[in-house]
Amino acid sequence: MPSIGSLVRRPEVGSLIGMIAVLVFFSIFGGANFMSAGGSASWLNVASELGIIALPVGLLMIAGHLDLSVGSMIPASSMTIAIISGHYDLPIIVGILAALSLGLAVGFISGVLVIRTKVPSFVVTLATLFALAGLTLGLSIILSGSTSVALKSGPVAKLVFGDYLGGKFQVTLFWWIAIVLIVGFILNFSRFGNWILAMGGDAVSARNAGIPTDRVTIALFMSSGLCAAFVGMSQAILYNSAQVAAGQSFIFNSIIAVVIGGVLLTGGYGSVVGIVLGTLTFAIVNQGIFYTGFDANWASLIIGVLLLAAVLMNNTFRTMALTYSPRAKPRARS
Amino acid sequence: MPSIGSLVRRPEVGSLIGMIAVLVFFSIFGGANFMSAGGSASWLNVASELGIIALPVGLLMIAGHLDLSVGSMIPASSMTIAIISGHYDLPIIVGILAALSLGLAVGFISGVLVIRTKVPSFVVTLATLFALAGLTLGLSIILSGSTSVALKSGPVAKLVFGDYLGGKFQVTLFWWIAIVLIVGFILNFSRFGNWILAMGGDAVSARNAGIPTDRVTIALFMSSGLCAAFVGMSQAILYNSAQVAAGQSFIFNSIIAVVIGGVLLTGGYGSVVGIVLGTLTFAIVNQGIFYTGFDANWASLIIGVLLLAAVLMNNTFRTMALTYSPRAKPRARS
Amino acid sequence: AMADGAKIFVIGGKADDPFWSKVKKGADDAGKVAELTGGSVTWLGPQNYDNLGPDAAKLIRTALSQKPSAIVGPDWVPEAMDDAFKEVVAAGVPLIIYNSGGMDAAKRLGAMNYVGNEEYAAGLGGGEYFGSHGAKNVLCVNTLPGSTNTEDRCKGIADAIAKSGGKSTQLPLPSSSFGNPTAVAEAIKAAVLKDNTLDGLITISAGDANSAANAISQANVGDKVKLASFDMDETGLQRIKDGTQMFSIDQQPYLQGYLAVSLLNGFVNYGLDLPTKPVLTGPGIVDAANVEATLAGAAAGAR
Amino acid sequence: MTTPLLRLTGINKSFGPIDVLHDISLEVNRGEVLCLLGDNGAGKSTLIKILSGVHKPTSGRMEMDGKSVEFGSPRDASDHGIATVHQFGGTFPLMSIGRSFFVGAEPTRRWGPLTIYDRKRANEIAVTEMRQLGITRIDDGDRLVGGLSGGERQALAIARAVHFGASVLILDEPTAALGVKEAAHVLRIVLQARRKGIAVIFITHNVVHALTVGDHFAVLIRGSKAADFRKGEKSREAITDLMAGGEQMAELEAEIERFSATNDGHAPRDGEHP
Amino acid sequence: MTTPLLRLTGINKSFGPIDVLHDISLEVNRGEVLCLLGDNGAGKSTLIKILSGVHKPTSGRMEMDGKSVEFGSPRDASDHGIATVHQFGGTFPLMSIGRSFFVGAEPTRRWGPLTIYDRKRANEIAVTEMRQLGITRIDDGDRLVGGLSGGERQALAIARAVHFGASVLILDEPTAALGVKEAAHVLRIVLQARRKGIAVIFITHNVVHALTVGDHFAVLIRGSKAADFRKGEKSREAITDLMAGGEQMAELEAEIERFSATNDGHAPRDGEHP
Ligand SMILES: Nc1ncnc2c1ncn2[C@@H]1O[C@H](COP(=O)(O)OP(=O)(O)OP(=O)(O)O)[C@@H](O)[C@H]1O
Ligand SMILES: Nc1ncnc2c1ncn2[C@@H]1O[C@H](COP(=O)(O)OP(=O)(O)OP(=O)(O)O)[C@@H](O)[C@H]1O
Ligand SMILES: [Mg+2]
Ligand SMILES: [Mg+2]
Repeated sequence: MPSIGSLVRRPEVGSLIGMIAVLVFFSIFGGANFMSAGGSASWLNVASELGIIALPVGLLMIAGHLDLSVGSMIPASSMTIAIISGHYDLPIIVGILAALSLGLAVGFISGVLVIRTKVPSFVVTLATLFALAGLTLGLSIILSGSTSVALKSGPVAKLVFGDYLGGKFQVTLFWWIAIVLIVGFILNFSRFGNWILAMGGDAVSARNAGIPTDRVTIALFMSSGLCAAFVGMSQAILYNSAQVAAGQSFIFNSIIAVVIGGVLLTGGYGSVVGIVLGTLTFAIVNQGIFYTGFDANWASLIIGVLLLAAVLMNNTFRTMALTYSPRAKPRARS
Repeated sequence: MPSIGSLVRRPEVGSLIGMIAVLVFFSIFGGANFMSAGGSASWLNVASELGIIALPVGLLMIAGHLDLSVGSMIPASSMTIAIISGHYDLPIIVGILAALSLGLAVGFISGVLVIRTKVPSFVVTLATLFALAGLTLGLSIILSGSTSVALKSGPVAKLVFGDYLGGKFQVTLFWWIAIVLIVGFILNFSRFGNWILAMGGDAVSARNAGIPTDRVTIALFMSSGLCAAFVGMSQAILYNSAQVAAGQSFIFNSIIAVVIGGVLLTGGYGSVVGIVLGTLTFAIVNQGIFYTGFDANWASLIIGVLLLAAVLMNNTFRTMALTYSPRAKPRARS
Repeated sequence: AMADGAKIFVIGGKADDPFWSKVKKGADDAGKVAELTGGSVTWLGPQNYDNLGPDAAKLIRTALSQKPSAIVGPDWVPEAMDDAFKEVVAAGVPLIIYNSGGMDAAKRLGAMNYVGNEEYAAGLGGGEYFGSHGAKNVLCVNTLPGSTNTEDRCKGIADAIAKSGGKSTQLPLPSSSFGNPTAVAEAIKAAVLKDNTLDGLITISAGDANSAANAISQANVGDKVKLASFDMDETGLQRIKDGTQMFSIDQQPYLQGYLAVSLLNGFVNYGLDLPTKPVLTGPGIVDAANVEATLAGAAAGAR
Repeated sequence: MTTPLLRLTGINKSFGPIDVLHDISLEVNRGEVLCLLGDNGAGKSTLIKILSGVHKPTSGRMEMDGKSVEFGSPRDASDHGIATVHQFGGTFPLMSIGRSFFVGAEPTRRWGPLTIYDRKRANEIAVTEMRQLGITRIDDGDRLVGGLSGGERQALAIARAVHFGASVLILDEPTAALGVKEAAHVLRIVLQARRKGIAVIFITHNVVHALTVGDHFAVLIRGSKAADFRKGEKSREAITDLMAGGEQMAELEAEIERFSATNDGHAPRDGEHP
Repeated sequence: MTTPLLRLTGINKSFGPIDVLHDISLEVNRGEVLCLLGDNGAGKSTLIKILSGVHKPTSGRMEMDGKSVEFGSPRDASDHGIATVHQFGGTFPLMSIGRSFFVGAEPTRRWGPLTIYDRKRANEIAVTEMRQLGITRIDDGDRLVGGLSGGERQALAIARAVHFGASVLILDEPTAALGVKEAAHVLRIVLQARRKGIAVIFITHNVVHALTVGDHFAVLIRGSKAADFRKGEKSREAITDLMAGGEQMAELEAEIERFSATNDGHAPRDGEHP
């Protein structure tokens, strides 16, 4: 029996209000183009790539972990497919599988390091971030002699991973939707999802309650490695080339999207709907500014202020959800 | 009565061993140049600037906070002095004071936001990082029409903030030493230092114990703002120019240096000696590679591996310190 | 108010990049003319260079979705960006390629014209200047290794020097040094101390040249290692004037933005088209001979 | 006598250089409450963590129903029918009561081809089991645990263990933070479980609670088993001394009495404190 | 009668929409122990958090020595001579015993022109005060708190409060996690403090502990003061019922007894449980 009262207490409401606010704002200042098919494609495409990474990063955050290594996972996987299927001309499927396997492998290593060493994942993945960036640069130069490699992929690979539908919408959009559904199912309807929430709430109690926390942790890191590798791989196919660059933008952007989406930085709380809304909000702000007459110089300022506003709003709604008591009486314990 | 046993249990030992290891390594592979005056200056200069920022960032981490905003504080303060004393030709002292005041102001804002909103400082300072970067860019273009401004400073300012002693050693080295002594005194010998440790251990208990946690938090953020502003300001004087796009690497570098130095990412534990050792270790690795015959492409890989090794070693020594019991008996409770 | 004039979209570099801020200033200044006739100029730049090709392709599509009158864009990573440019042309929107790609790219894509020079060509120009002034071993300092444009600059230097019998190596700096002038300076110093046959040194940006100047004076090799830079700022120009820097490679970024926008504004409003193709803005060399005039422009933020 | 449900033989446990448990042998029978007593730091929690699969013993042997077992993880232990309420934690502030109750053992149902978490059933069971413990204020399993009082949370953890305690129920100081009524409910639940034939291991520092429910007592002193006796075999004073780590409490109690008597009002009756 | 040391009049406290305390009036006298009793969630901790400056009352008046006071922070309260051991936490695992003991009130000494933290003195005092509480195993103030057992940590927090409790000492369930001996030491300390003329506020769920030390009892039920009486004015059974939130415990106790009696051994003597 969902009433308005109980809806308002849904933690996602904060993120929803935020997204609607920026959407209305940019619809007004961005003119008709912003909401046209082409305009929507512009922020949806950005959202789809960020969103594919934000989802597993969000799950990790709910489970109490961070993954900074996605920042170098993307160039590492693009370079992998470009070197294998571009430089060495092997079939594209080999490159795709190699890139995705690399993602799984890096995630596996991060996960094992986190559970074995008990070092905070922030530090562990900071180390893998640097190590992987160094490896990508060094190996690319050794193998291909260059830091930028071209990749020609056949029509099938293009269609599946790197094409525009209607000339505008990247196919990654559909991948994103698929992953949203999968992750949403996992978090809300599967036992695994309950384990993730419990681990973020209290890792020791979760282990004591019989949750195989080690396996869950490794699985989560592998999924974030896989998704980052997927984005890198599909970018290489879409743009017919790959470059080495030690990227920091996806690191913070994915965290920002997830936090705007109402996930608690310290773990134990969050929702897939929220992450999707946070990703959309971030993408709208990031791209919307180009549709307005504002000077793009102020983009960072707007993102910073937005982040703070979003987090404050989420906090309010989370507190509401926490103090929710089914009796409408004013006294707590009546 | 310091015995070898009790020395080994000093938590700084891990960091010391780490520093000696990289020093020996690069002395062997870096040849005579590395340990010459010029070579030492090379990593000492880098260490001094990083160290000036790492010290307050380390104090913050001990108190349970992170400050990512140092990354845009540095360009903000260099642009401030360059625009005021370079573009508008006001006396250099005005620029210096304005730059340092800006640092204090930004730190104050971060601190107030953290204590008022109770949002994790990672998120708050991520927001100030973006907001300040946007402000710096936007205002620089409005005020000076450029993102890079030249600055001519007089001999006194040069001598005090931006010069090389013996043609090699930056004066920031002496500032660093001074700040090390001050911060070391604060952490080890002052009541304030005890408060910082207590806050990081358990913020609620610390407040209940009568510590003015709000004031301490604000003071710590202001000191990290001030130190970052100091580095930005002295870089502008040293290099006679300021650029908007600078400083972002200090975000992770300062955290890495502090963590290598044995400070617990989650707060409550750390030492100034450790932070200094961590800073030196990081600087040696970051610069040492250029003295070796190795391909500089691998620098990031080495930094990543080093970080992980250092943290593991620190964990070991921290555990030793924790299980330290003055009786040498094997039974815990005899 | 913007209904009838020329709505011109300019794709360019990062907003806080000193080089691109000059291009933007040129575009904005030309935009003032467009505004007089009810037009507008909108600048689209990526937030960083991590993902240059894909990000720029997205910006082109972002521009196209706003029903522009004309688009200006650089062809940094042809593999990644050409499809997007072709969509622009297919949609009947006038296109000018500028800054990189060259006339080849403009022809291939069906663009009206090309304004600017190429990173590689600029590198060649610098390499030739070094060669003709007797440099045999030049270090190219790359603080953004892995980015196509900076790699091209260093490659141009190396290829041109090789022709005159010298050699050039690249010094790639890790991302943990980016934006930290001291780390850059000290790394350069190390490299200079390590290889005492170096006689030339060039940085990929004006800011890095400030670090390099400090490195050279610290290492005490000022009389042997000649400093040069891609692009320039006031501090660098001052060094050229004082004789502590040999030259800067100038591609007159202001003109790239200014000319490209002006050309398109004229075309959209009045059907004007220039027979000169391509319109080259560089590479020019700024050295002691012409530094005075350049300084004046730099003070205004245009050079 | 029949084989005990659970038998420990010669269990040792060290954390690095620190020996915490020393050669513990113990038997736990069906339908009996074993009270594990001992001073602070005696090793009680460590011992039950071994029984619940959190720690592995450094050496020693564990048997269930006469068969040797080894628990690699808490999950192994719960698969053997051992349910534990640990001394601290055990609930998840930001999860709903239903989810928190079933963490690690979620009920599922079919939904088309998929197996999904059965929220409705989980909530119902959780609320019902909480009622059994006298927590009648809670009627909505979707409420977040963070909104409950400390005592209510403790009750949630106990309700969970009772629900899953197929053959062994371990409670580590379950009543420490509870009010008198809630504590009484817990004692009642323990006795109910015993009646159902479940073996209960009950840790407490409260002599009265121990005497109320215990059939069988084991006392740890500094990691070694100092005593092992059945109900009625020792006097309350002897038990109190053992719980105090083997020291004579009489002197301390006399001192307290002296202090207490200096004021007006009557001193507590003999033998009831502390 | 003389003016009470501490007088509360009409204290209310709400957290947002939730009313936790309702019109509480209370007096605390020098040299007396006030036992604050009540069910889980009754509001005891909230009330003492107001007294110790952690929370501000929504409305109401606080007086010390007849003068109206307001505490803006815990520091204000401790400057007025109020020392508190809160229910949870209070120690810092990664700090040394000496530093942890003196957090927020560090002893200093001159060192040349500088005032520095006096480590030696801090360690000495901390170790001595712990001894007073019966913790004799600890003789090095440089040891880290993280290496202590739960009971030892609780003792450290209590020792600290005793040391700084100039005029009022507040203990929120100090004995909950303690063994019988340690608990007895705490009771002794409480009585010693009372003899020194300190006013003590003591929260507990243990009837025996309450009766041992209390001169004066106040019972909270659902945030309101339900009873306020002196030692000897009410029977133990009545007090137990009040502690259970005003419900009749007799029925529950009878049920437990029934369960307990079905086994061999003797049931606990009347009136002692739970
Ligand atoms: N993980 C660990 N590492 C090192 N020492 C430990 C660890 N866990 C427990 N100990 C030590 O083992 C001893 C026994 O601890 P345990 O928690 O079992 O005591 P307990 O009997 O449950 O005490 P309490 O009644 O206070 O709960 C203590 O000295 C404690 O410090
Ligand atoms: N910061 C807060 N925000 C909202 N509600 C709170 C807060 N602190 C306490 N409460 C509520 O106030 C009520 C009283 O809590 P309090 O901790 O004072 O109880 P208590 O009497 O100390 O109980 P216990 O014996 O379990 O320690 C509870 O319902 C609790 O949920
Ligand atoms: Mg225990
Ligand atoms: Mg309480």
